[in-house]
Amino acid sequence: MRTHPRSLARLVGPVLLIGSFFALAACANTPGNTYDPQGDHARRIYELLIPIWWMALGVFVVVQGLLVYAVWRFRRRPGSAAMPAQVHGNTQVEILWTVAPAIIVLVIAVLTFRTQAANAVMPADAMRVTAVGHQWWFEFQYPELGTEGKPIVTASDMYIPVGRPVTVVLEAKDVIHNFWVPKLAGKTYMIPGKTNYLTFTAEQPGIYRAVCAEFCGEAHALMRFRVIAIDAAEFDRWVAQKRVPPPAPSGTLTVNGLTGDAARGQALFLDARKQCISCHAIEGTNARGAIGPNLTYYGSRQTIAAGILPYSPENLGRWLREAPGLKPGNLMSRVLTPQWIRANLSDQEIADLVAYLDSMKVSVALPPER
Amino acid sequence: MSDLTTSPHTATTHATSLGVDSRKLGVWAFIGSETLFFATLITTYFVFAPVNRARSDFQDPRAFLDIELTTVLASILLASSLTMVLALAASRRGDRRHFTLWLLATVGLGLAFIGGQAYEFSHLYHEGLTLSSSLFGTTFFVLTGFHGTHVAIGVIWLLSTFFKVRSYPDSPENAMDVEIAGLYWHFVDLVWVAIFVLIYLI
Amino acid sequence: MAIAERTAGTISPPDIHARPGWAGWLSTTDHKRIGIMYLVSAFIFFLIGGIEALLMRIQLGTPDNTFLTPDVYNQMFTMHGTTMVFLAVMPLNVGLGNYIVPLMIGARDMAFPRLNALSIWLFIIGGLMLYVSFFAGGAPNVGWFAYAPLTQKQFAPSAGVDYWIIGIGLTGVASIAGALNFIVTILNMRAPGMTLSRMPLFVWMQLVVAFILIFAFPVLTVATIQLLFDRHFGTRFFLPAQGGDAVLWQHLFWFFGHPEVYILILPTMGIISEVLPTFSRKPIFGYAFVAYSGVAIGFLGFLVWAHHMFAVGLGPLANAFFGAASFLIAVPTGVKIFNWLATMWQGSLNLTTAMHYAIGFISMFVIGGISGITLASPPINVQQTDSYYVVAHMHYVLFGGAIQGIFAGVFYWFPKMTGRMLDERLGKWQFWLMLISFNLTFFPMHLSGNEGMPRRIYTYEAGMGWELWNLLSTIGSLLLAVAVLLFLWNMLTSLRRGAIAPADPWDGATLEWAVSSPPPSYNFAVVPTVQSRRPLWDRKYPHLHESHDPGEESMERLGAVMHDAAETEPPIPAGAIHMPSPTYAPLILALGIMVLGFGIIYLGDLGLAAAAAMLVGLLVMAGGIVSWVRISHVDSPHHAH
Amino acid sequence: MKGHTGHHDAPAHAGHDHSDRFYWIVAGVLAVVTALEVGLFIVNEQHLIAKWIEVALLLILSTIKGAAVVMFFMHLKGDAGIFKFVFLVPLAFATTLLLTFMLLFSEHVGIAG
Ligand code: HEA
Ligand code: HEA
Ligand code: HEC
Ligand code: CUA
Ligand SMILES: [Cu+2]
Repeated sequence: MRTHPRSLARLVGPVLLIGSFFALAACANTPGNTYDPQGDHARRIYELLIPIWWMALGVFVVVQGLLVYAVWRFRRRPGSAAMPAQVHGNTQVEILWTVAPAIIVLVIAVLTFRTQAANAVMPADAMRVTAVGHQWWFEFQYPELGTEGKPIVTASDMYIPVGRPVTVVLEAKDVIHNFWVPKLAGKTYMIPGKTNYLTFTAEQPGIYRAVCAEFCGEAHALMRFRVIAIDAAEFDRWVAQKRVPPPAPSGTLTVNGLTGDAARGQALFLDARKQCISCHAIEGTNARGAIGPNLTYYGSRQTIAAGILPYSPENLGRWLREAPGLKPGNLMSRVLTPQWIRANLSDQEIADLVAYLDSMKVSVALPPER
Repeated sequence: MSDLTTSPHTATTHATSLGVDSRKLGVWAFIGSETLFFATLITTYFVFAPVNRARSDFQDPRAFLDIELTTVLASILLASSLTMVLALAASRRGDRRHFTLWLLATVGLGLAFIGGQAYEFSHLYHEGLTLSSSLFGTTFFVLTGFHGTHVAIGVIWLLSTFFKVRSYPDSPENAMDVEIAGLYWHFVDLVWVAIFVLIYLI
Repeated sequence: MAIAERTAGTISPPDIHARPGWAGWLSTTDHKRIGIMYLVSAFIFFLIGGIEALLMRIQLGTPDNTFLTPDVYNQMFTMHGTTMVFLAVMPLNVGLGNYIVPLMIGARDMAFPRLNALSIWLFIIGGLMLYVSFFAGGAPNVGWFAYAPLTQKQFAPSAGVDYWIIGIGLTGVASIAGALNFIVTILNMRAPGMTLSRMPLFVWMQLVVAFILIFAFPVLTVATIQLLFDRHFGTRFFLPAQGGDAVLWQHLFWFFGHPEVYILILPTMGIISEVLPTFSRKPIFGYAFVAYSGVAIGFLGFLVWAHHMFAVGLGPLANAFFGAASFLIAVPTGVKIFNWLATMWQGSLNLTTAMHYAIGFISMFVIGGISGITLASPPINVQQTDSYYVVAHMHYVLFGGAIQGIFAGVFYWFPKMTGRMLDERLGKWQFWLMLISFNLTFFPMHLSGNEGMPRRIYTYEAGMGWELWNLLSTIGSLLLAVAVLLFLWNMLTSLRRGAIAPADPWDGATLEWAVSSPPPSYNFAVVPTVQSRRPLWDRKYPHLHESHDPGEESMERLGAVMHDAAETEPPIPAGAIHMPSPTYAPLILALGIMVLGFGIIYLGDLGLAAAAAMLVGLLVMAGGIVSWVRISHVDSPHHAH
Repeated sequence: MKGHTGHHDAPAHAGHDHSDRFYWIVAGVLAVVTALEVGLFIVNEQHLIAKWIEVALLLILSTIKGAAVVMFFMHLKGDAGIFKFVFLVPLAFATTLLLTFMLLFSEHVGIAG
């Protein structure tokens, strides 16, 4: 018998070691970590989680402790045929362990409702951004910031000012999507036929990873976006640039030995036979397609095709050549099938398109990735 | 009960724990389950009623539903409930003639109801109310259609009870066979009582 | 009235009722055989669901892996979830219940033996139809809760979703029929003296679950029917573009779906409430509390469905209500946990494999329950929902809870069902392997979830901090597969070479241990009369009363009631106990329904041909019904004389 | 011994042996109530009374109708308690389902949406 506490003690070491390993690892500063909140909404959730976590740990320790103790203490010893007391119950202790958990959950409930109320607030001065979920990319519209009733429209990169509340108006085009920026706020569904709202404030400049969290079909795993929080002055600069359409393209760009011409690229893009304009829009041109992402100022994108590739002219060329393989199921490839591309888009033409799309740039000082 | 030759496994034994017939208990529980089935359909109807009203392809229930026809249908089902219970009473008395009469009357009324509903549906279709014409069409036809299906199943149930009783006229289980078929039949009537008021009148 | 000591011996009289060989299984109406058919087919589905899980885990083991294509991956998790919930855990519970409940309450069969047979056939056919989809254009790929409008024809054009609807529908009808059977059996077929307050807790929980089933399933049935109509017949229930409502589907699904998770767990809580007392050699602590907390959980389970929808935007008021109701469930669940602990307290714990699993159940279920509590807090939920944290939660309660509980039940009752003991040593090895690998698989999911990993993604990019967690999960799942294979091996070898099981190998308290292992087809030659909650125990230890102190004296079982081969029943003349006859009617009826189902799936696309198939199905059904009515008349007790 | 004390010899007939005349009377009442319902509906097409009063009256009338069918035709009145349990409990669930969903979808924006 006496050896048992010792062997138990010997267990404690490794258990603590493994435990702290998990704990450390969980607190690491990884891109989607909800334990590293950078926005008020996410922070309030995190601050609610902490006390609940301690209570949960308490329940865990009590139950597992009693369980392990009971197994160890009351296990049948070899050779013993003794019959234990036949206890059928005890109303007092029943009441005790009915009331104790009830009190704990009551506390949890009160804390919960406080946080819930705080996170539901929608300040009147919040900046509104409409986010629309599409299979499989996010569109962002800034109705308050555009010109002549035309909102600023982008996709996949959501620019917001730091320190100012933002209310995201959530909509969906086709199926349900789910808007999630782990470090800034909890999720909210984007539901066709319904409008949802989510308000948060980014506390620090940064580029935040974000995803669609609700299963929405074949490429759900590849439906990502970024929230780019920049300080107010920088944000205004961004807005000012986005409000004017891109200037007429000029210049060339050499990628992998092929030199593309931006002006030629624009002509190709606007050529109905190349199909681009049936789906895409670019301000200042007669490309007004509404099926795919708005490509205005595409050259300043962080990523391509909802986050599957970092933006670079090389990768853009890859996307135009191999979209079906890069993002299985993507709706552009319904028309731009591999055969279609082989027949209709020469490498030179792709280089021209890349040069054109890359030529449209806005200048913003980018914050660090967080 | 200790008698080895009794068979406490079958549903119709006398010595059940609650002193009630097992099949009857089963049917009542089934009816309980069916209550939730129809409640869900009715709920859907009500969830969509205001949406239907707010849409441009709005179809007004009042413009389509014909209160006279429906009253006839409701009366048919209510009457069939009466004939059903009379058939049961006759069966319990061992009065075969009246049993046959009332049960077949019930079947006939059930068929009349189905016929009336078929007429109503085709009429509505011609007036432009279809499964896909509006939310009203969608919810209305699925709800009443499933009720109609239940009436049809009820008719089959009644008929099979009728033939079973005819084939084995001396079986002591006959009254119970009739009773449980009747319970189901009354339930289907009951659902119509609800549909009648909730969909046609309100 | 006879007393319980007179039980059937180990040498059971030849099974005079069954047909030999395969025919015997296809035409059986014996609740024990049907129970075994449930268990075997559900276990096979469990293996299939497990293989699907392994494929997913292999795909997720490393970032940017290309082992599965996205579409196949999506089919895998849909089929995995559907299989595990509808075709594995539910029927495993039904199978145990089917076998054990009539024995526990001293009945000779279920109330409706033919309906019972219909249930098993509908279940098997429903499961098979779900899997036929793989060969009919692709399995469903919309997730096990099939959110609208992704399930509409426009977004999911293959017939997979239709097979899902029909498959779920058939198993649903099977479940409702089974539940009605349990309700009537438990309420109406108890042995004399077996009052509700003397019923074993396993029976109690099966009763509660049967009620949950008949209340919850019709809602799912209606929702799936509406979906079918949307897909094929032009309605627009869940089509937002035409005024339909995607959120309505969620409400309807979860109104069913949340009670469903208690359908999965309550029977296994019943198992735990049998296993713990037996191996603690004590009565259950707080019988009434344990029973009524089960009822409370079942009831509250209907009030919390929208906690799966906190991110849907129902508004703070609704969220607060559903959150609070969910918290409340911790109270009755806690009552159960603490009563189990108290049952073990000061007992004499016999740490058999079944007991290992029961203890493992408590330990793991509590972890899952606690993560459930964080999920039930709406603000926290919106961070955790749709992430791997939820996947962790559900596997702790479903695998750590339900599956471990079922394993406890299998180790406990296997000797009763087969007459052979399982290998205890191997069982314990396998338990430890399973416990460790289970935690290795699912614990890291809490962390990857909180680090932002969404669920249902077929791939993820490197650098998100999820690599290690996923690798550990994958390794864990492979070890888990070894544990499952060991269990399979244990069962298969024990069936042939296991030690012969006596009638009462565990010194049990309830009536199933009073008959031979396996029991004769009629269960009890003489239906016992029950005087207490522990009918068998009290007969074995008539001098034991509450004041007995632990360790004071050793108690011997009363020799007179040892149920060994020595004591056999008076020979029973063939045909003396009238049991329901074997019949193919339920099978025929089920096959007819299957044909009808195929017809429905293709009615929208093929029109006439499908309608013809439906007609054939109806005719076959009619044939089944006619022979059903015939045999039930022949079988009626009045007819027998 | 809850259940077993209550063994009836003929459980099927417990406490509901009504005469045919009685059933005719019930049916007559049902007919009258139905006539009232339809009458109310037709008369109030002129909007004589407020809509909500009409609805309330209609609901009351049809509850009477339904109750009569259940109590007398289905003999639930006076029958064993368990039958009431397995029917009325789901009925309560069903009513709750209907009411909660109507609340959740009211105005089609959800509670405090
Ligand atoms: C067996 C199945 C089972 C069981 C028993 C439970 C039990 C519980 N579940 Fe779980 N749940 C699932 C299966 C189950 N769940 C599944 C499959 C899903 C995912 C579905 C999907 O999306 O695919 C899910 C998802 C799920 C969600 C939605 C997550 C999301 O998608 O956003 C929520 C939210 O509230 C939740 C909550 C709970 C709660 C509060 C309990 C409670 O019943 C737990 C109660 C138990 C305890 C709390 C432990 C014991 C108690 C004590 C020791 C007393 C003291 C304790 C305290 C004071 C806290 N569950
Ligand atoms: C009772 C229910 C249950 C059970 C037991 C399991 C068991 C397992 N589950 Fe699953 N799971 C669900 C219910 C369940 N699951 C549900 C409801 C979902 C949600 C689905 C959805 O999102 O729609 C889900 C989702 C789910 C996911 C998330 C997928 C995603 O979101 O992308 C993952 C990922 O790892 C997973 C893994 C596992 C693993 C590794 C096991 C293991 O425990 C499996 C162990 C079993 C084996 C390993 C089998 C061993 C068999 C063999 C080795 C074959 C032998 C062969 C022969 C003899 C021929 N499950
Ligand atoms: C059938 C409609 C369609 C056509 C035609 C089409 N696209 Fe697209 N395009 C899309 C869609 C949809 C996406 C979003 C794909 C995704 O991320 O899932 C997309 C994405 C893109 C992207 C990446 C956008 C981003 O946000 O990163 C670029 C660049 C692009 N298309 C360029 C083109 C060019 C150039 C052409 C003509 C040669 C073209 N597209 C033709 C529909 C189309
Ligand atoms: Cu959009 Cu997932
Ligand atoms: Cu739930």
